[in-house]
Amino acid sequence: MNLSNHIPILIIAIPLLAAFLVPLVGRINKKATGILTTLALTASLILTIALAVKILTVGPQVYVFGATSPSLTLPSGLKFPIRIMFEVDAMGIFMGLITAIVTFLGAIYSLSFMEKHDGLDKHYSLLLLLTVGMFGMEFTGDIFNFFVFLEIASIASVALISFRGTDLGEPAEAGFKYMVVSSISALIVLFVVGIFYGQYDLLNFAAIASVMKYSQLDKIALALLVPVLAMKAGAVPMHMWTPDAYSEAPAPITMILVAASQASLYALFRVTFSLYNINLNTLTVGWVIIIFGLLSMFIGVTMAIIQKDIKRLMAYHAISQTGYMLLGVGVGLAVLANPVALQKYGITAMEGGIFHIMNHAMYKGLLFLTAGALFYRTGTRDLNKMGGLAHSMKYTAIFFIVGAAAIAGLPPFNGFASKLLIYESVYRFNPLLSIIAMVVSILTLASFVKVFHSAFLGPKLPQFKEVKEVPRSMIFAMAALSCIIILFGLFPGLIVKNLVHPAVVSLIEQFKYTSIVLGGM
Amino acid sequence: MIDNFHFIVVIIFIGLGIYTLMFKKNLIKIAIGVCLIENGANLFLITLGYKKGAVAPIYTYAPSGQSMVLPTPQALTLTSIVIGIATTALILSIAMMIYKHYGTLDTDQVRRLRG
Amino acid sequence: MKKIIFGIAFILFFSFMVISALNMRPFGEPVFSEMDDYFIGNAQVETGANNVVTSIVFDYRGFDTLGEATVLFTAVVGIVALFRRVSK
Amino acid sequence: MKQMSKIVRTITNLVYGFIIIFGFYVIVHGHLTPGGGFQGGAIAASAFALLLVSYGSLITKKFLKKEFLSITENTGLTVFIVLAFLGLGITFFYNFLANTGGWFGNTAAIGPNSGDMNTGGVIPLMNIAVGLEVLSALGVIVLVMASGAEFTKKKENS
Repeated sequence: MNLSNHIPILIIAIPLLAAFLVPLVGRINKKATGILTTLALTASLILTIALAVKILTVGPQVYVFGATSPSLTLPSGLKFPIRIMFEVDAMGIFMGLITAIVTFLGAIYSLSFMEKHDGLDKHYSLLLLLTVGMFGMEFTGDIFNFFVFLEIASIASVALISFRGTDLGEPAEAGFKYMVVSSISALIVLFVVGIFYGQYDLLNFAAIASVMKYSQLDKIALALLVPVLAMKAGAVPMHMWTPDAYSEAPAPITMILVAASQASLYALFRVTFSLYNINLNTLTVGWVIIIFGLLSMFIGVTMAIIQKDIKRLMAYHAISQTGYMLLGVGVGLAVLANPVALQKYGITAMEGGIFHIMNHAMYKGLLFLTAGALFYRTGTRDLNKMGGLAHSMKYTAIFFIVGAAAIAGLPPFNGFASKLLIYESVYRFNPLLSIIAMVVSILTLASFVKVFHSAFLGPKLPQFKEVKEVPRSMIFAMAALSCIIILFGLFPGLIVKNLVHPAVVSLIEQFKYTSIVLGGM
Repeated sequence: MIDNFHFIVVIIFIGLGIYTLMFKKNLIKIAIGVCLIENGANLFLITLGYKKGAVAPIYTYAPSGQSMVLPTPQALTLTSIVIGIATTALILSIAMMIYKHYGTLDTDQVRRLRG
Repeated sequence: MKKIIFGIAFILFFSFMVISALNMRPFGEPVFSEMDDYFIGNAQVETGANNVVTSIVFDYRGFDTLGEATVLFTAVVGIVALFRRVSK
Repeated sequence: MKQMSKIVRTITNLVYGFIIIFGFYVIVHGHLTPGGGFQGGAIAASAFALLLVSYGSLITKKFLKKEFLSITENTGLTVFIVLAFLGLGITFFYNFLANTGGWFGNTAAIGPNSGDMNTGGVIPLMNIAVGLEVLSALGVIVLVMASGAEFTKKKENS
């Protein structure tokens, strides 16, 4: 038994087993649940890194469930796969790394942050299940399996968002909205599964991509999938759930929710690039995604400026930053059919967009964690009631500066690296888009300067005299994210070359994706 | 057209569900709308599996020589029905929680989160 | 205003769906059925179960079933967490 | 919920055992006849719903404990995933018992046959595990939501 072949499933199965055991353990000892969760997520993080090393050196990995060998995709005498399989390529593992880091730090942050709540075993169990759902969405190579994991992730997120709904009305309201949105999108995905199954009698992404006829039905399937997945990712015309859900969830969960909506973004890219690729009218679909991106950037940031609630403000910024990713990848998609333009600036734009996914998960996670730290000590999220907190919460203030500088795209931090890639490549595609992106960036900076001013600066307020620095586990989580942000900001070339570029290539080259499963045809 | 009548029924289900979600103001009705879409999707999958004149894909006491209907949609539908139960149960409990806090099920009044 | 936008979106969506229904293959006559023929022909040999649907649910697509059981578990945990004070 | 009339309660007493037994029949014969873990579990859980409707949630809670059901639910799921793990020598979810001659390991007669209980490999075991899980999960959902409804009604009346 060679364990190294089984890494893809172990990444998912360990948190899943832990999620089933946590309620049992919680009956014996409440404290042990948090430790068990952290251990499971640590194992998952280590395995993800090991898998990433393996994929980037050896090549994409498949894992076929229930076959006589993990890599036996086609049983003898058949042209198409019949079993469920995981198909992890450079893009999948890129998202997997984000998920692993974010959930691990979220669990550590929860150790102190959720201490006072009751029902801790349920919280940790749901956190593990959300992790499982996200990993599954990113790794799976089967479209129905994708639907199942989408449902796991959305039900777990709904339960976590409305976790405080026992005492308060707002979390329940936010949870209801998110539940309706995510069930619609999941059911439309199910309908599309039916369309594909009815036409080709296949359920595997790669196999469907290889026999795709681009008939009327396939176009309708795309027209249904793109808005639905964009809705789950929080792009603007369908963004109504995002601020509510992000602001009402507990802070560590919000950080994970950001990564969860990026898993939907990943699915959107996977569908447009790996399933349809060059044969669809890429210019039109690319422009649709670019327009989603532009609207998200602009409306997100303008709505953010007028917010009083710190987490709502950050949630609107999250929408606005999602726009950058859509813009970068949309430009790449628009020029996909044009090899010259693709080489010239298309790949760079996509590198910017994909790199921004990771950067955004890190700095937005950090910002939500600092907002959570403020809430943990002051008990309020209203910016007008805060002030002078830099005196008593020095570390939190420093972490906030790091995060705010990164989101605004200031030079030594990671936001700058990816935004620069987007600006320079998008400028060559269409200068106007690049200018809008820069304006949005400036507005973001202005907004965060305002937040910093009203929350941290000023004289010490009498009602916050008792405020201390937050406990150690919360500081650890925030410090780890800050380190990642600064490291990525200092060595962006290294990351782009080793992590992001393979991911972009694996998206663009559809043949590579299908030939992993179907063999070199 | 008449051959595809079964698919039209599916579309009517899904369309009614979407209509309910868009234009109805009651949380319970919204839950019903989600259920309608879900039933439509399940019905769609199960109609895809039908083959004319075929029997259920179970070999115990099966009539010999008969062709069998496609088994995969049945498995998929089973999965999605259970997922549907879970979704509906959660959506209804959240509606109960909202009723507990707000004292109403009208979406126009359940609006503390705005802006 | 909102109603008009919703109405247009609804009509657009509905017409999409109707087009897709009309374009679907005829009812009851699957064009391709390679995967399902494999299941019907080989399920008994490979898994030993007479019920082909069960052998798909628990063997060929067993991972989906694990996911589905997980969804049910998630919903139960979520509901119990939501009613945690009330049910005591 | 108040309890219903004596007729309903008597019929419930007569019937609910049979419903549960029928549920278990469907679970155990899942690999031979129509049905399986989910369907059987749902049938058996309908007996709980029947109890709840006829006796009301206050009385039902006395002999149907939520804690016990949660434990069986977790156990069922853990057994299920452990069965999947046991195939890990080859692959996750590998059917390691089928056609081995041991437990549930007989080879099935090909083509239409009368059915042999002792076939199917891990499928019957997984059916039982999932059946247990679904039975108790639905039971917990029904119980918890019923007691939640009790609370809401109290608030409505006050």
